[in-house]
Amino acid sequence: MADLSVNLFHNMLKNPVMNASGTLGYGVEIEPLWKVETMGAYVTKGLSLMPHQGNPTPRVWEVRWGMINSIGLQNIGVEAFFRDYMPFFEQKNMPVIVNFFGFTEDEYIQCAKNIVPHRLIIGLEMNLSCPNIKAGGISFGKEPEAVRRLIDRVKSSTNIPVIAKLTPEVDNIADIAQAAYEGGADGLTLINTLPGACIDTHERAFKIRGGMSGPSLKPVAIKAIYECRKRVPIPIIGAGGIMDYEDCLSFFMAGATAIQVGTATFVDPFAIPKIIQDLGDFLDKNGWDSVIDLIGAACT
Amino acid sequence: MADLSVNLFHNMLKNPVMNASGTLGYGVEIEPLWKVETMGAYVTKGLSLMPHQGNPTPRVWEVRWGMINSIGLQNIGVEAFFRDYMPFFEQKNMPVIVNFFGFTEDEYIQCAKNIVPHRLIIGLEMNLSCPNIKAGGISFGKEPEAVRRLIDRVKSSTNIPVIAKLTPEVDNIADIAQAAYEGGADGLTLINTLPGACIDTHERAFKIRGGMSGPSLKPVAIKAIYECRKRVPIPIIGAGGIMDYEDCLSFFMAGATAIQVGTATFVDPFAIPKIIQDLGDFLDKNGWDSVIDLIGAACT
Amino acid sequence: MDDIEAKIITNRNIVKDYFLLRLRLARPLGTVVPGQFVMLKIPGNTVFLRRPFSIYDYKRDVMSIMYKVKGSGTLALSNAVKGDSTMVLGPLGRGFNIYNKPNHIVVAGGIGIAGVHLLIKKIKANAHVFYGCTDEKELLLLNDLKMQDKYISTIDGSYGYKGNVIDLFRTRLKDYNARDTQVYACGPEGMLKGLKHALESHRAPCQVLVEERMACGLGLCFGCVKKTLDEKEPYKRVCKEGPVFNLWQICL
Amino acid sequence: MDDIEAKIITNRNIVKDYFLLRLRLARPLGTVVPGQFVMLKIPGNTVFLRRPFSIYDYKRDVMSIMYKVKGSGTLALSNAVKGDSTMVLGPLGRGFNIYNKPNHIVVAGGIGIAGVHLLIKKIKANAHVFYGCTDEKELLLLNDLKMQDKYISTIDGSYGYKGNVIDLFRTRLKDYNARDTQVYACGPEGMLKGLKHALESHRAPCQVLVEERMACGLGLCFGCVKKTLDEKEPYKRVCKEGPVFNLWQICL
Ligand SMILES: Cc1cc2nc3c(=O)[nH]c(=O)nc-3n(C[C@H](O)[C@H](O)[C@H](O)COP(=O)(O)OP(=O)(O)OC[C@H]3O[C@@H](n4cnc5c(N)ncnc54)[C@H](O)[C@@H]3O)c2cc1C
Ligand SMILES: Cc1cc2nc3c(=O)[nH]c(=O)nc-3n(C[C@H](O)[C@H](O)[C@H](O)COP(=O)(O)OP(=O)(O)OC[C@H]3O[C@@H](n4cnc5c(N)ncnc54)[C@H](O)[C@@H]3O)c2cc1C
Ligand SMILES: Cc1cc2nc3c(=O)[nH]c(=O)nc-3n(C[C@H](O)[C@H](O)[C@H](O)COP(=O)(O)O)c2cc1C
Ligand SMILES: Cc1cc2nc3c(=O)[nH]c(=O)nc-3n(C[C@H](O)[C@H](O)[C@H](O)COP(=O)(O)O)c2cc1C
Ligand code: FES
Ligand code: FES
Repeated sequence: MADLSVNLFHNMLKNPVMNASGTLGYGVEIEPLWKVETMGAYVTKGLSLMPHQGNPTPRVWEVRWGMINSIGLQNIGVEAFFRDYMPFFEQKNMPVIVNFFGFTEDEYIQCAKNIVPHRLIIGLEMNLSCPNIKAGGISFGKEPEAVRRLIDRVKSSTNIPVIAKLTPEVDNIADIAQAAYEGGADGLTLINTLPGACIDTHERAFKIRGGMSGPSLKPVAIKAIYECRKRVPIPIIGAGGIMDYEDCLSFFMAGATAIQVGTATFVDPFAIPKIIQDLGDFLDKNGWDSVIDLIGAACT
Repeated sequence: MADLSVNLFHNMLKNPVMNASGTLGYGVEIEPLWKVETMGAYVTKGLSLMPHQGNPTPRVWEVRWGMINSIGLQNIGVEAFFRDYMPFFEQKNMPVIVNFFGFTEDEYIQCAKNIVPHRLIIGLEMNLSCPNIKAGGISFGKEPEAVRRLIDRVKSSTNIPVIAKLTPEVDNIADIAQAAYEGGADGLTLINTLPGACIDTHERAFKIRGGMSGPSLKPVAIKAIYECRKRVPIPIIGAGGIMDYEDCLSFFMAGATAIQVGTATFVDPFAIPKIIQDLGDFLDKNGWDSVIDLIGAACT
Repeated sequence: MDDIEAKIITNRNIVKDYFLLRLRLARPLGTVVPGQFVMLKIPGNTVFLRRPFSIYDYKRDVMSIMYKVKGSGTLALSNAVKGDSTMVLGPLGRGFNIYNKPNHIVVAGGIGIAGVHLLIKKIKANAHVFYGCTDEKELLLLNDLKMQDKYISTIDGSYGYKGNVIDLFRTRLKDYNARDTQVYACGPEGMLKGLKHALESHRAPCQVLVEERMACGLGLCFGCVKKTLDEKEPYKRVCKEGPVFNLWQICL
Repeated sequence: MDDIEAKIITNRNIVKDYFLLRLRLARPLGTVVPGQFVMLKIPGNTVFLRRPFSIYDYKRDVMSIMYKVKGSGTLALSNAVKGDSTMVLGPLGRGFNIYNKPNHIVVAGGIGIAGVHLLIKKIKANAHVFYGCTDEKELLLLNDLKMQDKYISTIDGSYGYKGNVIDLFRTRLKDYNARDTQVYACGPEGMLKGLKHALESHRAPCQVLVEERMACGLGLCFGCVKKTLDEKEPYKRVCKEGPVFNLWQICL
């Protein structure tokens, strides 16, 4: 049996497959179908210092071979998460990556501070696609200097490894990756949704503006991983349009150490356990000892 | 019969449908299937001052619900185009938009100068996705100030209306649109391909890095049109993933005055004539007098 | 709850845009509460996300849904034929709570009948059904349903009361004592609003089945929310906390 | 040239990954030159772009192609069944020029036989065919072909010459006078390279059918180019200026 385990920030994960933030609820909802500990780690829904209501509906819209969401970051807040859901992961001894965001720099810092180190929390994933209300709503993740400073401040506020999750809607994602690295980021998650919009031609109205996810994103994600890996020496978690284990292979070969599956779970609720199973089978069948050997295999 | 004609830079086009640059060769190749004058205007393959060889193969790669190309701007040069192909359009009395590019600012300027005004040439479409070799290969279309200056210089070199064709790989496309407008652009084409990459997992190698086109692009294009239309008062030509007349409706309703069809022609060589036919039928069936009434119908 | 392979037995056009789809499931569904739904994969490869449909009827390994063609997904579904394969995820969500009351009133409009069909079947002896549709032809949607009392309205007046079902309901409302009555409803947003208005002073307890666009159907994405009067977390997931809500707790 | 609706008559597995697809066309194809190809829509909705295939055989409204399963497109094609609908765009490109020479040598490797099948059928009385494949079983790909002389190589030596077809060809080359000979070839890049090398001093005229990934097949996208020795515009479109090129004018 090939070895699926990967080392992330000095934690051995039993496999390199996680859910993408915001696509597996609070972790408990999927349990009637499969056990959350099937994955190497669970990534929380985006959490903030205070609870957030989120946007009115429609919040999801199908596009050709993908979807657009505009959930608006509804969440119960970081405190309630720890109170209501952390015991569930403790009981399972399940590694958790906490995805978090803020609408101001201070909210990010305060939120990071409120996440007390815990043996199961292996990383803080900063959602940098969030709009900065003090800067006119432009997202934090677009300006290298702002990214460097924000991550630097977050790093000073926590001992937990910090993962910068980048938006693809930028001039040059490697510049942002470098700024994140200079700010002290321990890893990157590439990529968040790609902003898009959709019109209902019958109603003659915009139906949704939000983030596009699903298979359409994959080429953009692969390019981002390729370019950032050349630029910075920190581990990359890949995300964007992964539907099956073959997609994973592309992400590993492009240089990802671990991957996240989002939208695929909506299409097939068993997508994640299937991917883990198929990945192991593939390695066995093709004589690979470990998934680690795949990482960066296409980058020579 | 509903009126399909639209006015673009004081030219009446018999309909608002064109090919996207680089997806209908030099205009003559499609003739065995349908007459190029079926369209409102023909957009040339990207032309440059001097002929260009283009990239080695593979130049095209299928991705889920789209494709990536890396043609590398192969073309015979602007001079040869006028000598070899302009008579064909003259004979047909067919409006032409000349798509052009350069690898330096001076190349753009010189190329624009070499395109002598001609009654059939209704616009110069500047491909701003081209890498600026003097600026380390970063594309011209990413930095507002550079866009403003380049377009300003091009405008001083020609009397033909100038259309800026923008890349979606930017922080904020409306900022670029505004810079183009300030530089004097008479119109915008939104959008060019979205950069992406693809791995062949069997060969464990990157197969192609290039521009993604096809349906995946549509939400990104619709968003771009929406945001640019709010910012600048010049006409927008929409492109990106249009496969059928319903897609066109979205583009018009988002604010496009005309649209371009690219990749769809590869999937169905009759996509363009079908779209024109279906668009007319739709207007008739739904009691619209003119396609103009659709423009911006979703932007209230 | 499970994700179950299924094959189409029949996909029958009942009237106009309405279809009845019967599926043979590879495994039984588990206990179904009226009002629960499934996420159905649309056969073929043109539709990306699954679509939610109420469980119209269910017995052992045969499940049916009744649907109306609205957009691309239901259109593609209407083209599926006998033998086509699909996947059925369910039963999902919280269905109707059937309390022991003398009067069970069911109010449904149009395709909303699909959401209360199983409920009516269960409480048939006590069911007072108010059903509104466009015209006489759509009465075919009531199919073989048995019930105690049936009140019909049609928009064009071709059968029963001429007008909408809420106006018809209003004419009868005084017959029911709020304390002895439980109202169940399913239909378009406008109908539910009208119902709320109609019951404003009467205040009978009322459960409504609401619809919202869904991505997962499992409570994972928070895409399908309905706004409620809950101050702490107003947006509740239709697929998880719903699709049946207390009429007096949601914003309409 | 036209884009023609077609229905699958048969889609038969010949041996291993090789299939023969027969299509009934809604309209006839027009004049076909051996070596020309079609852009075929893959039935089902999972494959986006069309795929290029040589016209293997053609008579009135029946056209066939022989294909090998290589990736997602040909895999999906192999799952298509009788009655499935598709579209056929063609005939495309420039086929072989058949000159009046005493010796017509055809060199083909593997699925390359599909590209020269119609050619061999046309010149059968004069065709000296060199065919290389993996093993005896693949000889089924030669099907019912009639020809003057047949020289076979198999990699595993299970039939004919053991080794590759170019080595076999070399053993015979001295029998043919360059001036009286026309060589035609179709096969993998490596085979064409070997052929060029083998003919280096002999210098018989040679036409080769080359393959390249395509998007449009019509000369619109410049995606399918082959590098040639032309200095002004080295990259020529396989779909338009090809797929048949003069061996001595292309870079291999
Ligand atoms: C819990 C639940 C139970 C349902 N039960 C049934 C049922 O038994 N029979 C039935 O015919 N329909 C039912 N629906 C509605 C059904 O899911 C939608 O009509 C269907 O998803 C539309 O898909 P489409 O691709 O055809 O439409 P789209 O092209 O996606 O949209 C077309 C139109 O349908 C509307 N629409 C899309 N999705 C929904 C949705 N989830 N809810 C309400 N409106 C929507 C859109 O606003 C749009 O106007 C139910 C919905 C929910 C949430
Ligand atoms: C003019 C022409 C005629 C052809 N005639 C035939 C024929 O008669 N029978 C036949 O089986 N095949 C023929 N081919 C090759 C056939 O088009 C490819 O095998 C097919 O497109 C592969 O598609 P896929 O989706 O299965 O593979 P993909 O998943 O796209 O790729 C799988 C593998 O196939 C290779 N490949 C993909 N496209 C091509 C291509 N166009 N040419 C060469 N290799 C390719 C890739 O490099 C890759 O290794 C022809 C190609 C051309 C250009
Ligand atoms: C419904 C939904 C909600 C999401 N919520 C978040 C979030 O809260 N924080 C975040 O960083 N990313 C969020 N994302 C982005 C995903 O984590 C992921 O980066 C993106 O969807 C691309 O992966 P996919 O194509 O596999 O879905 C969300 C995506 C979806 C579809
Ligand atoms: C093969 C190919 C070649 C292209 N060449 C050019 C070009 O020379 N100049 C340019 O501005 N855009 C070029 N484009 C971009 C298209 O004009 C268009 O903007 C893009 O493909 C999006 O539209 P689509 O999705 O309809 O194809 C090319 C696109 C393709 C697919
Ligand atoms: S549809 Fe995803 S939470 Fe309800
Ligand atoms: S495939 Fe498009 S030019 Fe040949």
